[in-house]
Amino acid sequence: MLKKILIANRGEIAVRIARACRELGVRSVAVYSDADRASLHVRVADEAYAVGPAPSRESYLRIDKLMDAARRAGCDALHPGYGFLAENPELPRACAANGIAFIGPSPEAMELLGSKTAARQLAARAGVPMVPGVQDPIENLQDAERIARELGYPVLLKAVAGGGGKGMRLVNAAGEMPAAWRDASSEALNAFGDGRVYLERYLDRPRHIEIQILADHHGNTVYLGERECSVQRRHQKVIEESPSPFMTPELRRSMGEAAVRLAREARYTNAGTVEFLVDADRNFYFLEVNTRLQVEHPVTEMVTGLDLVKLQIRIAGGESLPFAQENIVLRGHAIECRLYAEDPVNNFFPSPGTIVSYRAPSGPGIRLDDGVYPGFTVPTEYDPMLGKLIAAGQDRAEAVARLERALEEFSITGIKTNAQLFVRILRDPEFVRGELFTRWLDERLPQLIAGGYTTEEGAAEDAAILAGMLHHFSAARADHANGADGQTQSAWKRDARREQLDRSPQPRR
Amino acid sequence: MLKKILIANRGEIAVRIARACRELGVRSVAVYSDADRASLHVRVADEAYAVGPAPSRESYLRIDKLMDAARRAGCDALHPGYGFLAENPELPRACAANGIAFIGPSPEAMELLGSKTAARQLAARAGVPMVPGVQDPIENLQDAERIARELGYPVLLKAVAGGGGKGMRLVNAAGEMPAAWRDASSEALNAFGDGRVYLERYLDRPRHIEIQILADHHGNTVYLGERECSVQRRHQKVIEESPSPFMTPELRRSMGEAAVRLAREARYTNAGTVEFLVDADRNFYFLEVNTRLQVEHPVTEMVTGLDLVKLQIRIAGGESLPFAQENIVLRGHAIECRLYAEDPVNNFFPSPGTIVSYRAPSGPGIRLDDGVYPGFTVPTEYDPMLGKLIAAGQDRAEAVARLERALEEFSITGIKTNAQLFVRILRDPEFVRGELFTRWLDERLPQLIAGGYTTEEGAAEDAAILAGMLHHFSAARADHANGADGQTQSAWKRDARREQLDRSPQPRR
Amino acid sequence: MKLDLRINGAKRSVEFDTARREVTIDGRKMVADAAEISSGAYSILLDGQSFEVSVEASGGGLLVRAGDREFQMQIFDPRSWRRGRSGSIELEGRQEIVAPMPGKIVRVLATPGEKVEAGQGLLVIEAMKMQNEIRSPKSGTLERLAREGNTVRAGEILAVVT
Amino acid sequence: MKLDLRINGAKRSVEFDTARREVTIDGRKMVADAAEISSGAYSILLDGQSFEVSVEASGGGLLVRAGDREFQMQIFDPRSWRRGRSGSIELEGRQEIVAPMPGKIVRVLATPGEKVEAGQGLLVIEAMKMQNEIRSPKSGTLERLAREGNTVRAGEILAVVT
Repeated sequence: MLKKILIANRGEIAVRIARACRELGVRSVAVYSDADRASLHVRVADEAYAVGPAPSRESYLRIDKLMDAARRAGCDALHPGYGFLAENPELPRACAANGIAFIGPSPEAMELLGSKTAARQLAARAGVPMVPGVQDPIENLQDAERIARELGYPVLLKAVAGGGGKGMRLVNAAGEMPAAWRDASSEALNAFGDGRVYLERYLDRPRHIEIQILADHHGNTVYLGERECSVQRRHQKVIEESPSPFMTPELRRSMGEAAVRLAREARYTNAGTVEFLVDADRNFYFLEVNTRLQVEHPVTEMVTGLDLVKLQIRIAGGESLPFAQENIVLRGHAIECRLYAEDPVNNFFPSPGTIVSYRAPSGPGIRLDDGVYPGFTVPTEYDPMLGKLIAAGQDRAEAVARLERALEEFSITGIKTNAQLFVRILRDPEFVRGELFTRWLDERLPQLIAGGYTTEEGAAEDAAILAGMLHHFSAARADHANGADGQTQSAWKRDARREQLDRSPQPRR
Repeated sequence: MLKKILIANRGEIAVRIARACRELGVRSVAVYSDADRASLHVRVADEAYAVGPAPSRESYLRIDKLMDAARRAGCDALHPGYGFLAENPELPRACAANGIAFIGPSPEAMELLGSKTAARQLAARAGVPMVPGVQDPIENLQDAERIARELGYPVLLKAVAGGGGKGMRLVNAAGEMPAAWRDASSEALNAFGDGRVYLERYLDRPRHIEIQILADHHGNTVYLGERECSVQRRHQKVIEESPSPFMTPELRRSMGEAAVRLAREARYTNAGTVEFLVDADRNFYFLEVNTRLQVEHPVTEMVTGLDLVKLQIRIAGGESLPFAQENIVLRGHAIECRLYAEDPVNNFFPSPGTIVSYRAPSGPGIRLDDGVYPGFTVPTEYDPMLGKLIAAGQDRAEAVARLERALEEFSITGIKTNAQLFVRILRDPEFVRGELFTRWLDERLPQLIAGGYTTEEGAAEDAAILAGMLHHFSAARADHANGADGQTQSAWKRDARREQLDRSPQPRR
Repeated sequence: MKLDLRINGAKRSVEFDTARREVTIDGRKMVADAAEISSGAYSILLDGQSFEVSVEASGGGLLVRAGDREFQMQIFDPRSWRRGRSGSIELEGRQEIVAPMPGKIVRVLATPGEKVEAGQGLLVIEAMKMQNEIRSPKSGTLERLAREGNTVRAGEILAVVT
Repeated sequence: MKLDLRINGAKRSVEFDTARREVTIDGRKMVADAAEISSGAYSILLDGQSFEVSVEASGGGLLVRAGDREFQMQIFDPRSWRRGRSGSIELEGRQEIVAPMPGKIVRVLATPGEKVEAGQGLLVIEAMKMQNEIRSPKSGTLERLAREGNTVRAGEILAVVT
């Protein structure tokens, strides 16, 4: 077993990894930028070291500083989390040079699968179906126009180095190509320092369904069922569930086996995800491989009963997978939503700031993987994700009902969040029927934002009037805010007393 | 499906029931005493009605007031939770008289099983083994002494109307009988208004293992595995787990089938628990039936994947059980601890008061069923249970590691709790090996309280010194408490600034 | 006690009798009870219905949230003048648009002095690696506008429309 | 800055250099950093080790908790006198025992004037349906004792031992 793990990340995923370490009896070491000194991941880790100023480029993205911290703390392993350096092969290379186990695949496998064109060649060798398109970066606009004509519009321009929808453009017709080419290339250059793009046929209303795989260093590779991540906003997943409401046992087996073939072909080790698009006829097409733990890994954990982070640590420590494919049993249904500090009503404007009060939901079937706490100031420098709320149930209906219930319990003041939007999505009839595709939310969003209130207006207004009045008149409020006694009392009673005082002929203060 | 449920309880179990209602789309109606206006169960319910002053006898125990509230709100069902009136047959009788479905067994079954002697007669008819003893209340001390002589000491005196260890006395030898008889009778009279007691042989180091059953109104009765509740303090369960570390598949089947026979014999419906003592040779002896939902029901929910409260509601609504015995699959391991506002170091003195800050643990495998929140004042009038922390994992070791991790994350200020004591229990070598019996904790407690620190003293002292010093010198603290800006800053930096000010030749304020 | 208020633009007349725990809104009488849970958070019972309501000051009035409903509320309280509290009802007139968070003005889309429509984009601010368009809250004349390239703090005025 | 303190009875000499983020306790120098998480709650880093520490005032000193360790701390701060803060070190002498919660005195186990031992039961208080024995915190003379049958409020003096 590994003994001490440097967690090269921040926020909820760093907390998640520290929890796994704690449960395994492995020491956890956090790193933090100047903006993150009071972050939860620093507080829950056994040790913590500063790695530089707030901007990621000067802290979390600095391999040299991470190696320094790992050496200082005497770590024998490093977990990259997701994002930041998680898919940069230089990180496992630096780990190897410093004698530190990297909790993830080899730099070679990462490099191979990180390049979309190399990954497609690999998929072809492994007999994994792909969306028709080219495998090589396209040289110039003229080539792009020619290839698109051959494939037939609509087509999708995608960054070779890409991920998360950056550097991706849908091109509906030839006339849109020049602008799309320019935008995709420059966005890719900005985001990844690599402006190269390639082209695929665009599928109508496809689903995004991905397969979680695990591979040890002893030749064992398994798949842990699928996750449906079709609810996306601008190519960013916002809700993920397992199993997919569209899945059949046959399709799961075909997709799972294709993913395992691909992983074996790449000599892949540790946890990874093979992403597919699935069309209405249940044909599936290879999309890409994420060579790391995914944000949405908890839904797989809840249906399999496994702990993926602990398994990652065991695999990196050289252990064999403690189960075979036939031992993996999926039970029930799990669904996750990503909670962000943002304002959906105001064009998803980020809403950093200080969390004044925070009520975490819990109870049957609920799991919250968060990285914040009351009094914490969400920094402006990073992705504004607060955490993930996950619900499991006997079936999809129960999991969804529980997530909705938990979202209603979730209460946060001081910053705005997207929690209420999820309630509306979960109540949408198309969502309830599982009729999803990757652009579903983008198309549905205006309706969901404008309408879809879940609280009856009249009754809510009456309650708002009463609370507003009491707040307005509350003479004791200032004292209360000082936390002098903390005793919760009936505001109504207190007001009654105040009114009595008002009526009596005493001099006013 | 039932439409509107009156929850005749308070605290965490009322919150638990309201959550089930919310997930089913059933309206929930809370009741509250004057001490509970700001309690969480009132806030999470759809409706809430006052039922009287703080003392339970004038509020939660008043059947007439509960019926009033149910009528006013238009409820078609009532859930009693546990405690209060949950095992009083007058409550289902009143419900029947008012045309309200009672979510629990019939008053006849409750009465039958509520009397220990009638329950033992029933168990005999159902062929369920029992601890040798008498079935009828004992008339007087002389009879008790004679029967005890016949059975052989040690013996156990138990209240006929009892439960929860009240009115129970261990008698090691004849000389102890007069005092024990007096104490047991008077305690039973005080607690239940019924001073009658009976006698059984006392088993050496038995385990408490209980079987959860479910029975619908269509003749289907199933058992949902067992719960081991051997970790008790003065006959009160404090830790419960499922499966029992002592269980074998054969023993589970025998005990489960015995419990189902007993339930059928009593024409039992809804959820119930058949409690057994199990000796070192895996002989099991009927103890009693709890004719209601148990505090520890979540561990069964986590290993079966079922929601017992929802199933209770469905059964009371006339639905058939949606599964048969062979469909019930136990997966993994779950363990629960009961969090109390009490001070284990100071003889478990209750510690009511206002919760200043509260950090609820979460993450993989963790469930918190609580009834409190920051700012809430734990009332002095009721049982000081704050809630239950439950952990599930692939096996016992993982569940225990997760519970320990969650207990370390759990942080509450303003009141004292027993959370740290649980960490010590979970790390105890005997506990880890599962070598448990009902008096284990009572015997082990002095050692656990005196020693068993989990934090290294020297390092903790250094950290304490630094924090204490900063707190002492913190000039900005008063401003901070006012919540003026809420910005968390490095206390160290702030102190550096203050020190600078001190050094400069400015006049002091 | 009796008073008038405006909630989401509509006028309401409210009477409350704390002794009898009754509130009357536009003639509808209800049994009412309120408990303050924490600063600005209330548990409200109205004819038995349970609500969680949060209240915060916002633009001279109150922003009140109940469930997923949001209400802007102004109270006309004759006594509030005595206390020097604001009961202002300025919903129209001069509008200041402030930066909701620290960021950088990456593009301006209008010119001071220009007539602008409600909803028209005025400038683009970049924060947390995302670009966001700031729109005019009303039709009128753009009086002031932040400069392209400037860094702004939260609360800083970005534009004024009159 | 340099000062002396007493923690769980032991004297410690502490020096801290905020500019260099160093603290020296009884000659051991450590790299230190602290962040206040909320009022009385601190995140402490000492040579990289992360601690969560809570601090509250208690009997003229401070009650400090780190992990499952509890420390009673008194700081001898010459400047505290200027500020009027208490740096008292009274650990012995007259001890007042106050009711930790509201309850009823159901039994008295000693008589005022009597010599009592540390740990000896003085009275039994019933609260939350549980009876709890209150013991003497020191050996000495019992000066005052609450009366049987009386109802007491939290913080009310139950007994005085000198």
